[in-house]
Amino acid sequence: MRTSRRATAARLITMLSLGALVLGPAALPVAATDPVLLTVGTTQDFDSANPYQSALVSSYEAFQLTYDLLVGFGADAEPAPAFADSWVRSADKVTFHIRSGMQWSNGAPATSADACFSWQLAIDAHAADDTIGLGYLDQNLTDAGVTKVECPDAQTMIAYTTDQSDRIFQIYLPILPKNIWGSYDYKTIADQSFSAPLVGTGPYTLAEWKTGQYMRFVRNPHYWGPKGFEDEVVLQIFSSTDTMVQALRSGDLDYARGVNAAQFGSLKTQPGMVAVVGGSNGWTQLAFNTYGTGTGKTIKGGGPSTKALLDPAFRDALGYAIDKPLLLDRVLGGYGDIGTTIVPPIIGQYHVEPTTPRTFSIDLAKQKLDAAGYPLDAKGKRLDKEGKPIVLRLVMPDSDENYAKAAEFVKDWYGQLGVDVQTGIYDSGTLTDMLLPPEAGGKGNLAKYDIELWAWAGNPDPNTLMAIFRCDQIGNMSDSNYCNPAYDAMFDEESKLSGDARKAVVAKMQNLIYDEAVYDILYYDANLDVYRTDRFGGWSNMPANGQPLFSYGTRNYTLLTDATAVPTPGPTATAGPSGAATPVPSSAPSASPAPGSSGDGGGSTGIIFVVVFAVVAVAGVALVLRKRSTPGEDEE
Amino acid sequence: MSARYLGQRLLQAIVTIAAIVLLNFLLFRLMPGSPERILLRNPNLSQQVVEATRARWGLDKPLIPDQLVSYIGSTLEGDLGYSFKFRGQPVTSVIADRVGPTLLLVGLGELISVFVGIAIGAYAGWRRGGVVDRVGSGVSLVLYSMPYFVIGMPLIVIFAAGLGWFPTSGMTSVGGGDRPFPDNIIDLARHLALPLATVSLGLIGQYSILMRSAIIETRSEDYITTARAKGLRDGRVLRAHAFPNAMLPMVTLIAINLGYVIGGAITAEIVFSWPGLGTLTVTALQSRDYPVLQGIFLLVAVSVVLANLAADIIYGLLDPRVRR
Amino acid sequence: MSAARASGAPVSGAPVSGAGKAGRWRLRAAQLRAFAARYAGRADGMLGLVVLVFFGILALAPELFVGPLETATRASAHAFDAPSAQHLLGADDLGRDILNRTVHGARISMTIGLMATVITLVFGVVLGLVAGYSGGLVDNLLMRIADFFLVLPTFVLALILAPVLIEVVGADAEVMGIRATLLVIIVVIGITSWAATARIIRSQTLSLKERMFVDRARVVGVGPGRIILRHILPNVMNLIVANAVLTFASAVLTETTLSFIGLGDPFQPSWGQILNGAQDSGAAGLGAWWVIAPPAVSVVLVILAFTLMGNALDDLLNPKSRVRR
Amino acid sequence: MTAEIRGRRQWPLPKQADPAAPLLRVNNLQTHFQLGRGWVKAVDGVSFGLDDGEALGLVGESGCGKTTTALSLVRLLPSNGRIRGGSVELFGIDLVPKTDRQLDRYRWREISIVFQGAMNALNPVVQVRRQIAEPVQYRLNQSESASLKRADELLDMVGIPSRRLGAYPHELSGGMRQRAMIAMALACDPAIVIGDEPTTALDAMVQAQILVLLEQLRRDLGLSLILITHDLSVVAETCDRVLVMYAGRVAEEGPVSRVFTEPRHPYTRKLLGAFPNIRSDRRTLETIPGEPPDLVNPPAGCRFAPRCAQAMPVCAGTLPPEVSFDDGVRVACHLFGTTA
Repeated sequence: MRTSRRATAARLITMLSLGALVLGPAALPVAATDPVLLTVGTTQDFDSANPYQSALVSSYEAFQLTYDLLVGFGADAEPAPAFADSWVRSADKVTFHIRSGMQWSNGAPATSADACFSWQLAIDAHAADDTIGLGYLDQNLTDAGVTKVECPDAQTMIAYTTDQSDRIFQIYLPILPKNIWGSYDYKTIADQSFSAPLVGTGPYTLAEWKTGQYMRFVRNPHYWGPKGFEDEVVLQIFSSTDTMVQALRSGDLDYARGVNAAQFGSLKTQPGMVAVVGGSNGWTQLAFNTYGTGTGKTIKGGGPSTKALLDPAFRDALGYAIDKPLLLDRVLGGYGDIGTTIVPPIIGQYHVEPTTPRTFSIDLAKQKLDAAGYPLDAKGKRLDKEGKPIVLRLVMPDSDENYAKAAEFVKDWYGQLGVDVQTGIYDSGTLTDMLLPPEAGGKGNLAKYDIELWAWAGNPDPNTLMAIFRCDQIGNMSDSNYCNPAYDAMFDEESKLSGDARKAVVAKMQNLIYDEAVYDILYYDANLDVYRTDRFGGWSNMPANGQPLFSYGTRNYTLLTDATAVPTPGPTATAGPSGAATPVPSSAPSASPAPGSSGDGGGSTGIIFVVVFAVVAVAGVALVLRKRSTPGEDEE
Repeated sequence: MSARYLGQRLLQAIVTIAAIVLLNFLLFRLMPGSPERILLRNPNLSQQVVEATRARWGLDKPLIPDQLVSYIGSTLEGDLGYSFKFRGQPVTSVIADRVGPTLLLVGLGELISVFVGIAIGAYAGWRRGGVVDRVGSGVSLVLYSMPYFVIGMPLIVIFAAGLGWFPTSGMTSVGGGDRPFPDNIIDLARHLALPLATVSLGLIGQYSILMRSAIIETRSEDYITTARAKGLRDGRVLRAHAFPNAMLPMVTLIAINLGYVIGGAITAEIVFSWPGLGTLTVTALQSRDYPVLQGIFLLVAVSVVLANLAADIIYGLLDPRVRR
Repeated sequence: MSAARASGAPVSGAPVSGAGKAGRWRLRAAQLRAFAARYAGRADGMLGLVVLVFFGILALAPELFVGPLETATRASAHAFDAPSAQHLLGADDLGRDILNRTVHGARISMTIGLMATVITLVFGVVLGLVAGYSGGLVDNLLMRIADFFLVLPTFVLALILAPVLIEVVGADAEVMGIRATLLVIIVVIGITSWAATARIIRSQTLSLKERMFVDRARVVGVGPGRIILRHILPNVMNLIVANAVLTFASAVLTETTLSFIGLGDPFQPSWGQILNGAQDSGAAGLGAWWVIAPPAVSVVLVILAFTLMGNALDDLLNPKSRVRR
Repeated sequence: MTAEIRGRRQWPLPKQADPAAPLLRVNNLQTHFQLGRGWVKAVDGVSFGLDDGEALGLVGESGCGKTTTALSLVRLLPSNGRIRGGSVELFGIDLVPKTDRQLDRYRWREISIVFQGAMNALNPVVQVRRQIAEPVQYRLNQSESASLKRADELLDMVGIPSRRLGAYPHELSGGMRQRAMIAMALACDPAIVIGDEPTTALDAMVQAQILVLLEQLRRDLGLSLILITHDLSVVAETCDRVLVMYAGRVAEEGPVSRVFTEPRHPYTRKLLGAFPNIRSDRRTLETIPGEPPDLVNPPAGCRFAPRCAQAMPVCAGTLPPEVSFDDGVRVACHLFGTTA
């Protein structure tokens, strides 16, 4: 039990020296041979290093760095040479020419056999009525109508298709090295316990993955394409946008994905930083529970709380009560686009605005409700055709605060119409279950929701998002339980078409869903990205209305240049703190004392506040304790 | 310490762990939502795929006995299944990755605060009403009343965002831990400083309050008067007589406290993006990663039980009265 | 000691139930007055009381002071407006007045704290009384269960229980104006903290059970339920009060932490929820300290106030006040 | 006598000691306690002396200040206690003005204490022999092994079998613990041992054994003893002189033989009178009617006056002076004031 004085002293010294170590040299000496790092921050944790088990954008980014697709994406998201450097379209097939002399990151030659193997996996799975892993990737091939692949020689791959669609050039299927992956069938690869070998033809290869921390990629020495300035790419995960933004400000990060509107606003005025609003291929919607529409089915003791929800006129009227510009401004800080049709504007060639748009007017909404046969009662509550006051249950997931913010507005606006709204926030698991009708194993009899507030994001092809409204998606992806055979027919039709013919049908489908008001799309979300220009140049948005990274393909990674060596072109010319002589990231915060002017003032006031509070609190308690310890009650 | 005392504690610990394992199983089967649905929120899934997925994850079998039996069996083997969120990774490896950082943070935090908190508390209680007591106990009470994240947020605002002395988050500088020797330690220390300060400050508050009252209680004991009468130096009386006795309740309290400490560390980790069990818990909770949550709960609960067992044993070693 | 003698309060454990009903009330009133006088002598307890009364008044009628709760639609300022004459504590990311939300948060945080305390006490007291009074197998079983709950990492358990319970009650349910998400937090706190109370009550019950007046009642043929209610409960009341105040402090702390992690309800913002919003919107990094400081300071003050009060009460009321969390 | 006993000391006298001075001389000691409502005058003007090898009994009702008087010698007072006047001269050195640090020199080495209730007075988590060795090691700067050896000798001396050497307090019986306590008090070979009701908590049989032991040690070691007790019979058996205290003041002091056979102060008489059989239960002491006075505002005159059957008008207003008699008895009572 005895602790010697010397031991105590030794402990103290250890602690002090640790402290000195911590506070000591802020700037670490960096060896000249250190690799050049591009550091990219995201708040989305990666889910898998196996492409077939990836569901998140961040993981897509990760696997696309390692693997090539057969056809990649160009500067404007157009099909561009990748594993295949050219192709020829004919009536029932596409002939791809595989890049010659290409090597895997381990030095083995990459040939058409690898491409055939990779696509064949998906064809096999489809033939067995199965999917690989999560089933996101292989479905691309099915959607494109690919039935068979052949590789007559090392540089040629022929894919046979059932239709002429362009979707075959947007297939998110990584081309895997057959000599390594070839020993596994698709079932093994699909297994969650499968540990994917990391050899690819992409520009960088995954070298290290620390869950919850980062993925580190090193340059693939055998990459066929242009070489980016960075030797290594680090995708760093942050648990909050706040810490990510601070890392960006301090120079620890070169690129931050998905900051919030307020942060975006404060960063975009910073010299040396570029803030990009990238349109997202998705939206946030109000999905009305229209169960029974098109099928006539009802659920005993369940289903939507009022038949009014099945009435397009009712839903249409509600649409006039949503002030979308205001919503966009208050919830997304004005970044993003006002929501209308089911194909997001980022898919520019297919998106159309509705022909008969709804504009915000509470009065008009009231009139339309009155006209559609939903009168007010004496208490000012809107009645349905059965004479029952309409109370709508609005459900949303707890994954993002914005849902609840948007819901507040909706509740308020519907309330002005005499329609009461009850809100419920659920974890996504509970919520998903809640959206399923009993025939699909849903436990809730669809009785717990009338309107769902959630979001979707899709692939470059509009079909992924448009499929949500198909009848056969009820019990699966559909969250409105909407069914319309006419819509399904149009879907089947446009899937086989390409070019303007397809655009025309897609436009009709967008208008149909808009007019039916199955969904009220509140806004198209925006990706707010910010990057620094002091170390890397050559940033460009891909496509032009997107952002440099986390977009289609990973092309921009290969185009980055050394910003400290050459004057940075364009609007970023003013960038770059002069002190940055070394191109290597220094964790030294002294290199750039960054917080913005507003943040600075607020920060120091904050410090004063905290200090004052601490002093007052401590003084108060000290006073109390002093009084308390008057002698007398001490011992007796 | 007698074998009987030890055996009794051991048995108690084993029964508790068994109960935890059972509770763990039941709790997670009660959880709402079906994991395959969340994971497969995917446009083009057929019902067969969903079924196949359920089968793959063993969710199609009856709860009892099949799922229970296989659960207990695999738990005993240390196989906790595969993470839903981090696909392709076994739960044990996902958790193992995060145990280190949390252990570092919570362990060092405990160590520092046990020393500092107990020192402050002991001194404050010993010199009740003195300057150290008034200031130290005031600060301690305020710290005790602060949730960890309330301690952490101003630290970030002042020392990271404001003064820029420390990084705001993470455990290593962006780019990972493959720096040469002294640099990686320095880098780690700089990242560790603020989260560690947060956890330590929170704990120091608790421990010094507890220790203060333990010492005050001890101080009025007769054997302290005896020690004083012996003409021993004040410090010796404190160290040799008051302190060992006041430590007895502290040992138990520190062990019982471990559960709370981990809870608090979760919020500290979130504030600082510390890649430990806390952030993992929240990630897993958000993606309903049951196997990982299950693993974390099991790990934490068992650690607390073992810590209590250790406390009982230490108590037995410290207090001769229990040895019989 | 001398104070106790001077005030004429009965020396420990005198049978309160001995006198007639009126007599008992008179005795109670006298005890209460004496107790109030002693409490007033405790500077720390009084400081706690003042703070508590302040927040209590805010919580009772927030509308009176700051008008109705500012929601996204009713936001009166612009995003991250700094403190000004119009908005004394500035505004958050949606332009909602922080003063308004902090004052309303008082109501929500304290209601949750109160309800959680009630649940904790009901469970803890009932089980503690039953265990202590019945002894034997029942006692053993209940205390093993309590031990189990004491050992469980309550916070992790709370994280897991919350979604389970939400499923049971449904997220849009409301009880007494409290939304289901918050009810869940209340229940979770209750479930995970009753054990400590039960232990304290049990040990006091055990010692009371052996007292003369309980024996006397038992001999006369009074049933166990009645003995517990009429003879034991009044005598553990002081313990319950002291324990309640300390439980309240930890309930507010737990609520704040759970809400901060994201288990709160954005439609009924407690202080923890406001802080969660601040964390999500990156207020700290934007230098918007005014979003963080008011709810944070409020939480700390309230917990501090309850802790000070609880300690004072514990010293005054608990016959064997000892070291505890 | 003086020289002989001091010559036996193993350890030197304090440097400032006057070899010719009496062992202990307490003059007009005033020890008060601060309470919210004022100062409690627990000891208010007590004087007495103690010679080498002498045993002095301190008796009186509980709360009369006898323990405070004894503890004031080495100032072992609670934090709210102060010595507000008087002197405590040990070997002619006044201990009252000494700082705590300086006083440590005298504690245990010169004046040690056998506390009442050894269970609480011994540290429960430290082996008894280590507790005994502690003052030897830290006060006399002996090595740990030498200290432990000394402790073992002492334990042997007080009759604790050697197989119990490693015992912790709770492993010993009440009598054993008290013996250990005595051994501890003797560790530094002190000049004075104060016994603070050393036998109160023990049963009669063990009490007798302990008293025999104390008496024997006193003879063998030439100790000077101050014995605080309720129990007049103990005083009668063990002590040379007795000091009767009432409400913080000396009522009567003198050789046991004189005071017990011819009590002069009415309080002493009551005390002894209430004591029909000298071996009777000490609880009979409390049968004196009335209660001791409030020591915050004590009566202006004789403090016993309100309870005294022989009280005179002067008793209520004037403090009785102490009157010494030829037989060595000193009394503070107006009944004898005139003869002085």
